Amino acid sequence: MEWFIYILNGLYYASTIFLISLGLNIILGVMGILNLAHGSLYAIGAFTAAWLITSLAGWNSPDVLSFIILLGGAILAGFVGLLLERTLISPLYNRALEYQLLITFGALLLFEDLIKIVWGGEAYYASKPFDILGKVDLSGNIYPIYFLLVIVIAIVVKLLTWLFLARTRVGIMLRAMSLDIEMATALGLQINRLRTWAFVLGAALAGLAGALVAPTTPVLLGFGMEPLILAFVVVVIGGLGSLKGAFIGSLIVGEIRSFGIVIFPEIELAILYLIAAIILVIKPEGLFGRIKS
Amino acid sequence: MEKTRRDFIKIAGGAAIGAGTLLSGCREEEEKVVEKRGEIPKEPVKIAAVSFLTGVAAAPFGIPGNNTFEMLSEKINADGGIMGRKIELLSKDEAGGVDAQVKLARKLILDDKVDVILGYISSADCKAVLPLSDELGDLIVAYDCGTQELMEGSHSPFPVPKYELGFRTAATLGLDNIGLALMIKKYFPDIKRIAGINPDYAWGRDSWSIFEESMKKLMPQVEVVGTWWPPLFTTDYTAHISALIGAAPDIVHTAFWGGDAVTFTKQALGLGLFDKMTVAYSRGEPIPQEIGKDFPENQIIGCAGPHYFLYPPQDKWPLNKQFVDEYQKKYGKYPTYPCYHAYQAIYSYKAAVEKAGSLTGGWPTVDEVADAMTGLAIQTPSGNITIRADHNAIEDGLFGFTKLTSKYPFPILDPERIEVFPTFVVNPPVGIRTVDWINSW
Amino acid sequence: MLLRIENLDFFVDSTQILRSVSLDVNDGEVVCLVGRNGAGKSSIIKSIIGLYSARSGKMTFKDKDITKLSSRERVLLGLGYSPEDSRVFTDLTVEENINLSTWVNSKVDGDDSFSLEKIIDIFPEVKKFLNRKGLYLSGGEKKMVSITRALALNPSLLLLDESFEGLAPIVVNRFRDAFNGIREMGITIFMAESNVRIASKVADRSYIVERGEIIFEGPPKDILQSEEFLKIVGG
Amino acid sequence: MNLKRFIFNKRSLIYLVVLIFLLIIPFILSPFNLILFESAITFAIVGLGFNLLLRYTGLLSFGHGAYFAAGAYAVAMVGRYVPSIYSIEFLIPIAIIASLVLSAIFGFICVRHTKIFFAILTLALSMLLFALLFKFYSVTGGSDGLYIPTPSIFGVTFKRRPEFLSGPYYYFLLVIFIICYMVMKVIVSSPFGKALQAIRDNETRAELIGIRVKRYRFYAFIISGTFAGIGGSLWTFVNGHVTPDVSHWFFSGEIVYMTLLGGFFIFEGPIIGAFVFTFLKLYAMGFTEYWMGIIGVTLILLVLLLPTGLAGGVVTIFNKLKTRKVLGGT
Amino acid sequence: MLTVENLNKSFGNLRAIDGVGFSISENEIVSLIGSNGAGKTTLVNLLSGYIRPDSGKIHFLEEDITSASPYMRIKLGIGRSFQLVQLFEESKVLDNVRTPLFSKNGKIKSLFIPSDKYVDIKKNTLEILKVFNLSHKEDILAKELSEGDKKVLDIAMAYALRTKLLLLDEPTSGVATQDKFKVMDTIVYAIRNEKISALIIEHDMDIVAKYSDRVIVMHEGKIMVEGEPDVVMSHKDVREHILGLSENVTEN
Repeated sequence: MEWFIYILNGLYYASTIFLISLGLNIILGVMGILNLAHGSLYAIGAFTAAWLITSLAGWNSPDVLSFIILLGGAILAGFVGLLLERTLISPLYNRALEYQLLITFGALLLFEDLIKIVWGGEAYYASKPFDILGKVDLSGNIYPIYFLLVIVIAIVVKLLTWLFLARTRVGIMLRAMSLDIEMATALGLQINRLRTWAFVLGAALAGLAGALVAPTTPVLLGFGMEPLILAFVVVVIGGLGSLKGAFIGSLIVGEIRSFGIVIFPEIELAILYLIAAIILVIKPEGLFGRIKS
Repeated sequence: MEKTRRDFIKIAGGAAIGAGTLLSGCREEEEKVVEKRGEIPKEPVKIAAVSFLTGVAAAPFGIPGNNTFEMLSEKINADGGIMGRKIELLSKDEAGGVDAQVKLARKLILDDKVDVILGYISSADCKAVLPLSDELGDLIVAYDCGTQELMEGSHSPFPVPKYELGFRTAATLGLDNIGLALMIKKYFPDIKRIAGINPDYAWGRDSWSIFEESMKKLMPQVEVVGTWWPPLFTTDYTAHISALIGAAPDIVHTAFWGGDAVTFTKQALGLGLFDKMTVAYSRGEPIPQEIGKDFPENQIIGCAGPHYFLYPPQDKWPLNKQFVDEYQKKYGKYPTYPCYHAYQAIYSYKAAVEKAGSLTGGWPTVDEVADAMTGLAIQTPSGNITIRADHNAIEDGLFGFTKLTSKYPFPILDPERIEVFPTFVVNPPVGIRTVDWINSW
Repeated sequence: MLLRIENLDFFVDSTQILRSVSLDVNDGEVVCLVGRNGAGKSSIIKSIIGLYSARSGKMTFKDKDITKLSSRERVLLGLGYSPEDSRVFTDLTVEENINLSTWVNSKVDGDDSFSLEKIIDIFPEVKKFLNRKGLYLSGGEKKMVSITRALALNPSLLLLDESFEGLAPIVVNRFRDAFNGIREMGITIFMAESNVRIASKVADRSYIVERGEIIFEGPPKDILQSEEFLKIVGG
Repeated sequence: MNLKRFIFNKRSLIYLVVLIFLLIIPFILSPFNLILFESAITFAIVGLGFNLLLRYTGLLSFGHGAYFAAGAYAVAMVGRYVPSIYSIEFLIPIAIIASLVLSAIFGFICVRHTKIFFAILTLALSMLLFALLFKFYSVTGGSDGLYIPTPSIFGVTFKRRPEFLSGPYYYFLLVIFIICYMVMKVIVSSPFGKALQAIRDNETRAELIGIRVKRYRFYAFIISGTFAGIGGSLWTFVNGHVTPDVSHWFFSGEIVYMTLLGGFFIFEGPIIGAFVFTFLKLYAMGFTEYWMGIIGVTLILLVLLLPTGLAGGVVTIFNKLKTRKVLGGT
Repeated sequence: MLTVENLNKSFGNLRAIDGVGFSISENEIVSLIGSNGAGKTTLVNLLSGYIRPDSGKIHFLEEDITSASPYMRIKLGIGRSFQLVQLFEESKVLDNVRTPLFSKNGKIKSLFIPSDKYVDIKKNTLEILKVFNLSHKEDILAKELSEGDKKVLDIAMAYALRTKLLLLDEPTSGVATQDKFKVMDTIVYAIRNEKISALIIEHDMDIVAKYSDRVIVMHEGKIMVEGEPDVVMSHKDVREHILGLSENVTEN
C-alpha cells in the first residue's frame, strides 16, 4: 500500500503548486503578463500567516482561529496584488514584453526587501495548525491530517475557481476578456477593473498557497523563489494561460516528483526541467495551451 | 613573504599619483605597510564577523554565533582589548550565496581593511572564501563550517598548511560522522540496514560519504538501502520520508540542520517515521531546542565537538558555567555549539596576537599572527582545543541520545548514555585525508 | 442630430488611414458607409466605438463630445457595435455572450422599456442555440449573435460592420427584415457595407469612403446611377 | 578615410579619450574598485552579445546565464580535470567552443519561437542547465561551485590573484573587450547584421527577400551565446569562483536589466549598463542591507520613466539641447 | 514569359480557381480585376508559391515552377508586393533596399565586413532609390515615410531582387486620392525603365485604364474576359458583373 502514500504525497505537493500556478496562469491568460513577482506574493501569504499564528501563540486563542488566520495570508497577498497592479503594472499594458517582464522583476526585488523590513530576516515557525490536527492511520500508514486538509482545500479552490469563472458575471467577463480583449472593450466591459480583478485573484491564490505551506516549514527570506520556478514548469507543461493546464500540470509535476524521489532519488529536480523542456520542444504552447505561438 | 603579499596593494597605492576620487583608503594602507615594529596603533582592531543574520540558518547558528562574538568583544574590550587595542566588530550577513560571500570578503579585506575575518557557517562559503586569505594577504578564520575538504589535499599525505593565512578553529565534520558510526557500533551492534537523507550540497554529500566509509569499516555487514538528496531549503519532505519508510532502514543518517532539520523532523513525526527507525543527526545539538518537547526521544545527536551547555559538567569546568551563565543572562537562551565555536575563534585570534606581539613588542604582522596561531592551544568552555600544523583545530567528539526531563522544555542528552570520543579517535593525523585515514583502519 | 463627426484624422504610426472625415447620423435613420475593402469603413466605425483614437477631429453623440471618452463610456451613452467578423466569444455560450451586454447596460439603465425578450425576437433563431458555445456556430449564426449582443446593450445607435458579408442570399433577406425590426424599436443604424446593392435596399442615406476620405453623401440609389461612383465602389 | 579626417573626426576623438581613460584605469582605481571594473568589462562583453539578440534580432532571452555558465564552467572544468592546460590561451578557446556548442543546442530549440515563448523557453532551458550543474555534485561541485585558480597568460604565471588582476589581466581583458566591441560593431553593420534587423522588423518580408529566418536567428543566437560564454570565462578569473547561480534565471534577469539600464536602442548601451549596474549593485550592497530593494526600485523607475535607458536618456536630452540651440540661433 | 495552363484550386467545396489559363509577355503590364471573392488573391498566392494548385501548370521563363518553393521563385525572378506594405520599418530606407540586394548577391552570410564596404551594392541601391524617386530619403527610417513612399519602397524592395516579374497586390491601396497617380507614375516608370513585367491586382479602374497594357477579368474563379483596357471595360459582362453598371442585375 505504499504507492497509495506516494500518490498522496504527490497530491499534496501538487496542491500547493496548483494554487500558485493557477494564479500565475489566470494573470497570464487574462493579462498576457508573466508575473515574475508571483513568488513574492506567495511569500507574503506565508509570512502573514506565520506571523499571525506566532503572534497569537501567546494569547491562548482557540485552535480554530489559527485556521482562519491562514486566509489572512490570501487576503493580504491579494491586497498587495491590488497595489502592485494599480501602481506598477497598469501603466505597462501597451508596452513591449521586456518591460512587462522587467517591472515584475523589479517588483520581485523590491518585495524581497520589503518582506525583510516588515518581518525581519529570521525564519518564522508556525506549526500550530499542523500540530493540532495530528495524524491519521490510513491502512497501516500514518499520514498528517493537515496534508489531507491542504489537498481538500486545493480541490475546493479548483471547484470554486471553476464555478467563479463559469457562473459569475466577473468570471464570464474575465473569460471574454482573455478570448478577445478588443471586442470586450467595444462591448463596454471595464477592462481595467477586470484586469485588477484577475491580478488580485491570482495574487490571493498565491498568498493562499503560501499560507497553507507556512505551518509545515519555517518561513524565511527567499521563500518564494523555488515555488515560482515550479509554477513556471507547471505553466509550461500544462499550457500558457490554461486553467486546466495548471491543474493537470500540477498533478504531473507533483506525482513525477513523488515517484521520482522513490525511483530515481538522484535526479529529483532535474527530471522536472527535463520533462518541461521536452514538452516545450514537442508542443511549445503546452498540453492545453491557449496562447498561440 | 610580506613583500609579495602586499605587492598588489603597493603597486596600486604607489601608482596613484594625482589620482582623484576613487583613491579611497590606498594611502592609509600604505602607511600601515611601513608601520614600525614595537608600536601599537591606537585605532581599534577591525574584526569582521560573518554569520547568517538572515535566512533559515540565522536562528540556529548565525544569531547565536554573532551574539557570542558581540558578547565576547564587549568582554574583551572591557578587560582592555587585545594588546590595548579595542575591538571594532563588523557583523556581516552570510546570506546571499557563495558568490555574494566571495565579493563581501574581498570588500572587507580590500575596502574595509579588516585585520581578520572570523566567520562562515556554510561549508560552501568556507571553501570559496578561504582561498582569498592568501590571494589578498589577510587572515581568514573559519569558525564553524565543517567540510573536511577545506584543509585537505587531493591525496594523502598532503602538504600542510594548504593556506598560509587561512585557519579553522573547530574540528571537521569527520568528527561528527566518524563519531556517529562509533555510536551506532556501540549501541546498535546488530543492525543490518542504514539509509541517508542529506541536503544536496557539499555539507550533506561530505557528511554522508564519511559516515558511509566509517560504517563500511566498522560494521561491514550493514547494507545501505538508499540515499536521498533533497535540495537545501526544501519545504516538503513527504515524498522523501515515505520513500525512507518504504526502504525500512534501522537507522537513518542525516546532516540536516536549521530549518531543514525542523521541517524534516516535524513532517517525519507526522508520517510516523520515528516509530519505525532511529535517526542519527550528525550535528543535531541545537535542533531539540528549536523544536521543543515534540522532538522525539532516543534519537542520536552529535554536538560538533564536545560542545554542550551541560558538558563538561559545569561544577567540574567553571569556564563552561561562566560562559553559559553570561550567555543565558544576556540572551535568555542556552548557548549552542556555534556559540562555543565563536568563542574558540575570537579567543584563538586574541591569543595568537598576544603570543606574537609579546615576542616583538609591537603589533604583529599578519604573518606573525599566522605563525603564532599554528600550534596554538587554548582553554575554552568545552575543554581544550589545539590548532595543528594544517591550520585546523581538533577536539573531542560528544554524542548522546535525546531524553525528555522535567527540568528543560526540550529533550536533553541522556546523561546515562553520553559518549565522549577522544580527539585522536575522531580526528585523522595531520596531512592524512579523513577518507584515507578511515580506509586505513 | 444623433452623431456628428467633424474632420476626423486617424493614423497608424505615421500612416494616415482616415483623412478629415466628416459625417452626420440623424435619429431614426439607417446610414450606410459604402466603399471597397480597405477604403477605411471599419476604421471609421472603430473610431466611433472608441477602439481607435483619432489624432484630430471631433465626435459628438447626443450632443456630447465623445472624442476623448472610453469605449465603455460611449457604450453607456448608447452605442452598440457588431464588428466585421462577428467576434463572438468562442469559449462562451451564446447566452453568456448576450448576457455580457445586459450586465454592462443594467448598471446605468433601470429602463423598463428594455426587454431582452424583445431583442431576441429580432433573431428568434438565437433561442435555439443559446447554450451552444460560440465556437460551434456557423457564420450566419455568429452574425445574428453578434447583432443581438450589440442590441442587448440597449443602444440608441447601432454600429454594424459588414453584417451582410458572406451571407447566403436567402439569409440576406432575413437580415433585411431584422433591420426593419430594429428600426421599429427606435434604434438608429450606422453600417458599413461594401456591396452597394445591399446598401441601397436597407439604407436611407449613404456615404462613399474612398482612400480614407468621404467623397460622396446622398441616397444610395444615386450611387447606383452613377458610373463614376460604381467604378469606385465596385460591383 | 584619410588620416587627417580620422584624427579630427569627433567620433575618433571620443574613442581616443575613452581609450586613454581605460588605459590608466589601474592607476586610478583602488584595488577593490579595479576588480569591480574588471568584472564590469566581462559583463559588458555579455551585454554586447545579448543585445545582438534583443536589439538587432528582436528576441528577448531570459536565459542568457546558461551560455555565460557554459564559458565559466568550461574554465572551471579544465582547472579541475585537466590542470596541465590551465592557461588562458587554451581556456578561452575552450570556453568559446563550450558556449558555442551549448547555444547551438539550445538555440536550435528556441529559435523556432518568438516573443514570450522564446523568453520562457530560454528561461526553462537555462534552469535545466542550472539543475544539472546543481545535481551532478561529483562533477560540478554542486551548489558549492568550483574554485578558479589563477591561470597563466602566455606562459607567465602568477602566484597571487592580485598580482594577476592588478595589471596583466586588466590589459588582457581590455584587449579582448576591444576586440569583442569591434567585432560586434562590425557584425551589426555587416550584411549579416542587416539581415538580422530585417528579420526583426518583418519576418514575412525577410523570408521573401531570401533570408532563411530561422537559420539566421539561429546564427544570431549562437554568436550571442558565444559572447556570453567569452564574458563568462573572463569573469571567472576575476571572481575566482563559479557556482550554478550563473545559470539561474535570476542572473539572466540581471543581464536583461543591465542592457535596459544602459539602453538597448544604442549599441554602447549595454556596455554602459554593465558598468553602472556592477557599481550600483555593489555600492548598494555596501550602503544598505536592503540593496535588492534599491536595485528593484531603480529598475521600476527605469521602466516607467526612462524606457530608453541611460544612454537613451542622454541622447534624448542631447537632441533636445541641440534643437533648442538651433532654434535659438534662428 | 509566364504561362499558366488550366490551373485549378479548390478549398472544400469552393472552386476558388477554375481552369484558369493565361500568359504574360516581357515588358508587359497586366491588370487583374474582379469582384471580391473572384479568386485574384488566390491566383497571386499560387503564382508566388504560397499555395499549390490541385492541377494545372505554371511555367516561368521556360521552366516548370508549378511545385517550386516561394524561395525558388524569388530566385528565378518572381517578386511580389503586398496590399499592406511589408517594410523593415525600424531600418533606414537605404537598408530596406540594400538588404534584398545583399541577399540576392549571396552576401548576407558576410559577418565581418561592414555593409558600407560593399561600395557597388551601395551604389546600386542608390540607383534603385533614384529610379523609384526615393533619393535623399535613404537615411530616414522606413516607418517615417509617407504612405505613398512606403508603397513605392515596398515595390523597390521587390524590384531590388532583380525581379523579372512583379506581382503587385493593390499598389495604391491606402494612398490618398491626390497621390495615387503620382505613386503609380513612379512605379510604372521604374517597371518600364527596367523592362520588367508586372501583374497588378487593382480595384481602381482609373489606374487600370491608365497603366495597363492588358486586363484580365476574373469572376467566380474563372477568367471572364481578357484584352486591352478599353475593350475590356466596355465589354457587356464586365460592365454588368464587375463594374455593376447595368440596372437589371439580379441579386447575386
